[in-house]
Amino acid sequence: MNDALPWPILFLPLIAAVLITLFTQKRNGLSAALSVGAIAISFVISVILFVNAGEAAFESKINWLTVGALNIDFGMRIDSLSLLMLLIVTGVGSMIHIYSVGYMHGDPSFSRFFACLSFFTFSMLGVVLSNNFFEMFIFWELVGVSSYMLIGFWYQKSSAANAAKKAFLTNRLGDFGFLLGIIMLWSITGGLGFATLPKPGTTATVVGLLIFCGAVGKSAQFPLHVWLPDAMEGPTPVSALIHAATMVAAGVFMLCRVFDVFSLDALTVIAWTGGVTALMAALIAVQQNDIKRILAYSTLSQLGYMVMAVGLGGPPQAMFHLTTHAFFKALLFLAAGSVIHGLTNEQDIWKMGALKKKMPVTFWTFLAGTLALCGVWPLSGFYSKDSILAEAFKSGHLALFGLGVVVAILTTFYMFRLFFVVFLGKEKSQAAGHAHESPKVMTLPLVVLALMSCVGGLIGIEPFVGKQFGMTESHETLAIIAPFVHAPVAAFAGLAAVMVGFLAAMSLYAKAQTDPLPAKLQGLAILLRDKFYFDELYARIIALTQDALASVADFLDRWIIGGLMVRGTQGTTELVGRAVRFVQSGNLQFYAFSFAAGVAVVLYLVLYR
Amino acid sequence: MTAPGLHHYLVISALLFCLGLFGVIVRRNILIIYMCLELMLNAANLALVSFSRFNNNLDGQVMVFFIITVAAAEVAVGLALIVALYRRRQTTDVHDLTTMKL
Amino acid sequence: MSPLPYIFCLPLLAALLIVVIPRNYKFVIRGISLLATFGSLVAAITMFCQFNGAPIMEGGFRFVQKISWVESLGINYYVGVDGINLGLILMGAAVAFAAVAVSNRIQTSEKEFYILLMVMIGGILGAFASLDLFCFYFFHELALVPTFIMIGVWGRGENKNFATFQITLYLSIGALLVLIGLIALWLSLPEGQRTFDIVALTEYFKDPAHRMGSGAQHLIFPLLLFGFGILVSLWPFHSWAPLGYGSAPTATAMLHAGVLKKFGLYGLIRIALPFMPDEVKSWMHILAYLCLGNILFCGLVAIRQRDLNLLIGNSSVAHMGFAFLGIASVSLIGITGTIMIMVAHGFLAALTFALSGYLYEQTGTLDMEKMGGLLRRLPFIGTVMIMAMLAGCGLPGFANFPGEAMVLFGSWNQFSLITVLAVWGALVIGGVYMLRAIRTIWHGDKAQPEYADAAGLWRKFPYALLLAGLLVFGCFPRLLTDPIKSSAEPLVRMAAGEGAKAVLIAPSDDVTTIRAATHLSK
Amino acid sequence: MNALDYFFYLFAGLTLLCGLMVVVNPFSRNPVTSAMFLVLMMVSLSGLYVTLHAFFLAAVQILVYAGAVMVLFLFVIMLLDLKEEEHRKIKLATLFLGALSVGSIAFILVKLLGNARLVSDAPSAEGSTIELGLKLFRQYTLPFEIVSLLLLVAMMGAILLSKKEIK
Repeated sequence: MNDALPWPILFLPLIAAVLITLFTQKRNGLSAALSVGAIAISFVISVILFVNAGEAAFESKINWLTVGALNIDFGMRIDSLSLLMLLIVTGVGSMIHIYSVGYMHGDPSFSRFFACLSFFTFSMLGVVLSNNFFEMFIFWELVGVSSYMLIGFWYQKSSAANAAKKAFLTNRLGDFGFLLGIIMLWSITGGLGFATLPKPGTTATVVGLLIFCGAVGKSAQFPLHVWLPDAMEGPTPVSALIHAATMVAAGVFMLCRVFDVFSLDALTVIAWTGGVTALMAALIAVQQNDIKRILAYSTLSQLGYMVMAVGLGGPPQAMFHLTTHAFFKALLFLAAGSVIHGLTNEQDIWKMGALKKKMPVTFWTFLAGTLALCGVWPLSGFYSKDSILAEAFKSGHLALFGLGVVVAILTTFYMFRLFFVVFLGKEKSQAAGHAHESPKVMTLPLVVLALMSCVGGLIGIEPFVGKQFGMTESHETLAIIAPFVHAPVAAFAGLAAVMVGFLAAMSLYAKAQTDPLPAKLQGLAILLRDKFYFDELYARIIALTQDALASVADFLDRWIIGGLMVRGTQGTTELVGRAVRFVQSGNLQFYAFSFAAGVAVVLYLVLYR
Repeated sequence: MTAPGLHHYLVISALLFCLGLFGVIVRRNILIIYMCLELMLNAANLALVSFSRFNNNLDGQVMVFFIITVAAAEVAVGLALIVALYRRRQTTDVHDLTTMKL
Repeated sequence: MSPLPYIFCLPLLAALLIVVIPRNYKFVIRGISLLATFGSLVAAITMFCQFNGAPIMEGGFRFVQKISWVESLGINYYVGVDGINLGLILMGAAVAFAAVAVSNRIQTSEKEFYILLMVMIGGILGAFASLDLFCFYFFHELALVPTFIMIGVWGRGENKNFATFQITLYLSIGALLVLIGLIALWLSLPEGQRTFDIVALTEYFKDPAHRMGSGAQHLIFPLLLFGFGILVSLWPFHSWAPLGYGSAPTATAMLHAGVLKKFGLYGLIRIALPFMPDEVKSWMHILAYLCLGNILFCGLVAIRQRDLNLLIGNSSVAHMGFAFLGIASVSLIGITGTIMIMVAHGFLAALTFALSGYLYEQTGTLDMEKMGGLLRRLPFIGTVMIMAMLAGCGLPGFANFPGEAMVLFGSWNQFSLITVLAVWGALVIGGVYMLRAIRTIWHGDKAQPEYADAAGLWRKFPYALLLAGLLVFGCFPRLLTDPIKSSAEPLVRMAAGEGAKAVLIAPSDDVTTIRAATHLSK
Repeated sequence: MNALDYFFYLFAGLTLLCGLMVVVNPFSRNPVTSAMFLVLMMVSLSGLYVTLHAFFLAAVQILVYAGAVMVLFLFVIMLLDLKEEEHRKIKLATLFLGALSVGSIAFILVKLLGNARLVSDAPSAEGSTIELGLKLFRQYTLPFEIVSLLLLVAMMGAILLSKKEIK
């Protein structure tokens, strides 16, 4: 019975999406019910699976394509890693589906939104459940397309359309590396399953790094991170679902899933990429003024943390942080959504203020999420971040450990900057004046997620995942104070970072009406606000390579091939024709002369040569 | 001056032929061109007769006989053409008669 | 009677029937052509379903029919189906039906248009079904000539005449080269075995004793390669394709880009590769570089295009690059990938040209800058076109993806650098120009006047049919790959010559070959 | 070198001179003078035939060629009453090219024929009328009949061509 269960989990959302697009376009209520129902049932089934999941990980697969030595299966693989990810995707997903029923109320293409959401859930579950590289690549691309459709949901807005295109193309760049990695892996080992390992050596590192490219594209790591902030053009539930909880986590999940493919120096590259992304994103977030962009950069930096964790050889820590991050980041985004909803689509934090009284539920849940994110002691964020810092400290990567602590400080700084400016202080615009609390259907998920982010650190996610990766040490001490016992340095460093960040933010922003930071550090502030000019840099690179090359090709095509070869032949034949016509001039003497000349030449050739 | 052998006659006929050809190329009056044609024909006759004389059979001379009759027929038709041409174009200059359509 | 002869005889009979009908019975003419193509579509589907059950004749062909025509030369009407042309015929019939259904917008002299269309459809399907070199070539010419006439008379756009002139010149030269090649092939056979029958030829060339003289091979192979190359718009000879399709009427563009262009590839796989193995080895590197030109060069050109049809034309030339890469890899996986791409690209090109025809008819222009924000006005056509364009840039779930994946997997061992560039071409360059097209045409906030979307089930059916074709073979590629694999294997074994073992299995040399071999034998 | 040989050089020189006069007519542009020189050339040619013992042909040459053909020429010239051609400038290019090509042909032929030596150097054929007639009517009767037909056709052609212009 067990191995038949994952199939409905995967295909229910797809069926819902197909039904909505084909039949219930007009009836909003029905399509919402279909979509939410599908993901809710999937969530229930995954809970059942989680409850009676035995030790053994099992697979059930059918053969999708087999030609010569290439045989690709289409199968489901259930083990603790994918079970955890299932729970996150379906759990948080259901919360967000319920939330968006309220949020998207009144939108003209309401049912199309739910169709896209269900399709996204289907492809995300596909990534989670797939059992070989090729199948994962298929769902990888489907996730890319569904994020394209969701970001570009309000396609009338040209900024949203551009953001969608940018997101999809950047993902395609990542997929380019990913597909190459798969082909190389297949050509070396002949198989596509996760268990096939290339012989250690330079090719193994190259394969590992190419597969890492896929994760870089999807989880918006350093070189390919430009699309995530622009992806905020999509509706807020989309940002919450895709760009906080699930899709960006797919990259980290994939790294954990194929962990043993990476050779040691590949892991160091991964760790450093994660670290650099975390630092850079945290720095940029300090100077952003759009509430969703701040959260987007904070996601980027937390993802950097997770990738660093994987790079340091700790998939369990990475998955632990991924889980807790999914809860509180989804919570923060939804709370931000309800703030935006309350202030009728106002996203600039300097136009908000003193929302504490007007939106109490949102205020408290937002506070819980912020504390969890910064890593305040009893909440889940502390445990997961601390386990990463402990791993860094234990494995001797002191530079990365230091970087982690700096990022922790910056995280607390920009989160409390956001918190003070939005919820405390004075109203900074009349819109903030008559803000109203969001309806029940939106605040309920907030509360549930707030609960999860508070208690998430203690429900032993790390050991659950750990046993798949050979983590064995048992916890005698009470879970709540375990970190202080095992890795005191990391724990206290984390807490100190939180305190420093909090004090700095309070001193600067508690009473601030405008942003004091640009005054203090002019040049750096502008640099941070403009996101290190990556977008302009990439635009120029693309203009230089792609467009220049394209125009050269177009020129070549139009003139050389089109002009030279085609018109050339046409031109030469015409020329020859005109030349020959000249000979038939009708001049008798000319004929006689050519006749005589001909005879002379023939005679000479015949007689004298 | 040696007794005239075959090659003497052949040289004479070659020269006569080239004279005729030169005439055809250079002269502009169609009648003169026509005369030069006759010149070339006679050159050929001379060669034939000298060959028949030195190869000791009379075929050459019969050939010349036929050539003369053909030449006569040719002149008749040719001159008729020239007359018709002149009547239509009032000129016998070759440079004016460059189009096929009269 | 096996369904095969119905498939290509019905359109030809319809053509004859329409000749009789007076000009002004427009509805009757259109009805007959729809009926005929629908009949051939049904026959094609039944044949596809019955394929596994059907009895296997010699050479692995089924539904075989053989009537001798000219004994002295060894020409006979010989039709049959095996894995390779099964998918092609099904796709051809579907595209034909969609083309007829879509061409209700032709106003001027419908009678001649439908006669030519029917002849073209009959020619295409006959060409793919025939197993005799002479019929093979005869049906191809039967389909080629109406293409020129249709583009010349019913074409559109200002450089229509130049396009017609160019496409006629190019394709006639290509067809001529092929003809010379085929005759040279026929002559190179020893006196007794002179026949046009493909099955007999494959049998004959199978045993190494009958290996064709290297001199003859040296002459015939380039002829066939470049002749078929021109017909399929291989890179340096591709400039006729985008221009020709740009100014062709919708039905002709669909049929030619979708189906007739595959004739060249089918010919290469069926005739050129297996009969001349040692020539294959020396020419395949050149072909690989040329198809790289196809993929990258035409991809980049497509990025710069403003006209939608030119963009689609260039992208279809780029797709042909993949098909050639699969052939250049001379491995079972590569060639199965090529045949898969041929079928998938047939549906795709037909669908995109049909939609662009609809757009042209509604908006009156194909210049992408003038369009924008059309999705609001044309939701159905918009969604179908976006799905078609995403299929164009190799999105999984559509039939192009498995085809391209197999080609890339197959060609990795032979030309790893070229495969890297091909993957770049497929994923990135394809993505760029398709998404740029979607962005400029469908998204954005440009105010557009009221356009009539394809209302009613009947109007939507052709597009839905082609999209269904893409999706079915995209999600269940085994429907196509199993038959293809079983009939392509002997051809690839012949084409690969001595090194059959390693090439066939395709992954790299060391332990994996043995392990993979056990895979195969299991 | 007996007396007859001198006659050869005399007639040969005369023929070439008259031929040249026909072509390059220094005296006057009038075609009649060229026609007259052509007649002279015909006569000297028949003299050459005599030195070749082709007596019948010599006679025929004078009778038919000089007599009939040249008369026809003169007749046509008079019919067209050509005035002095207005003096068009001689195009040097054609003159030069013509001279060049004909000169090269002449050079080649003369050089070649100059040293053509016969195997048996004994000239012996007698071209009297009897042998010629016998050969004509025995061996060549068919060509003889065909030639007569040819003459008939020529006559009809000439008549038809020179009929009054039919509009």
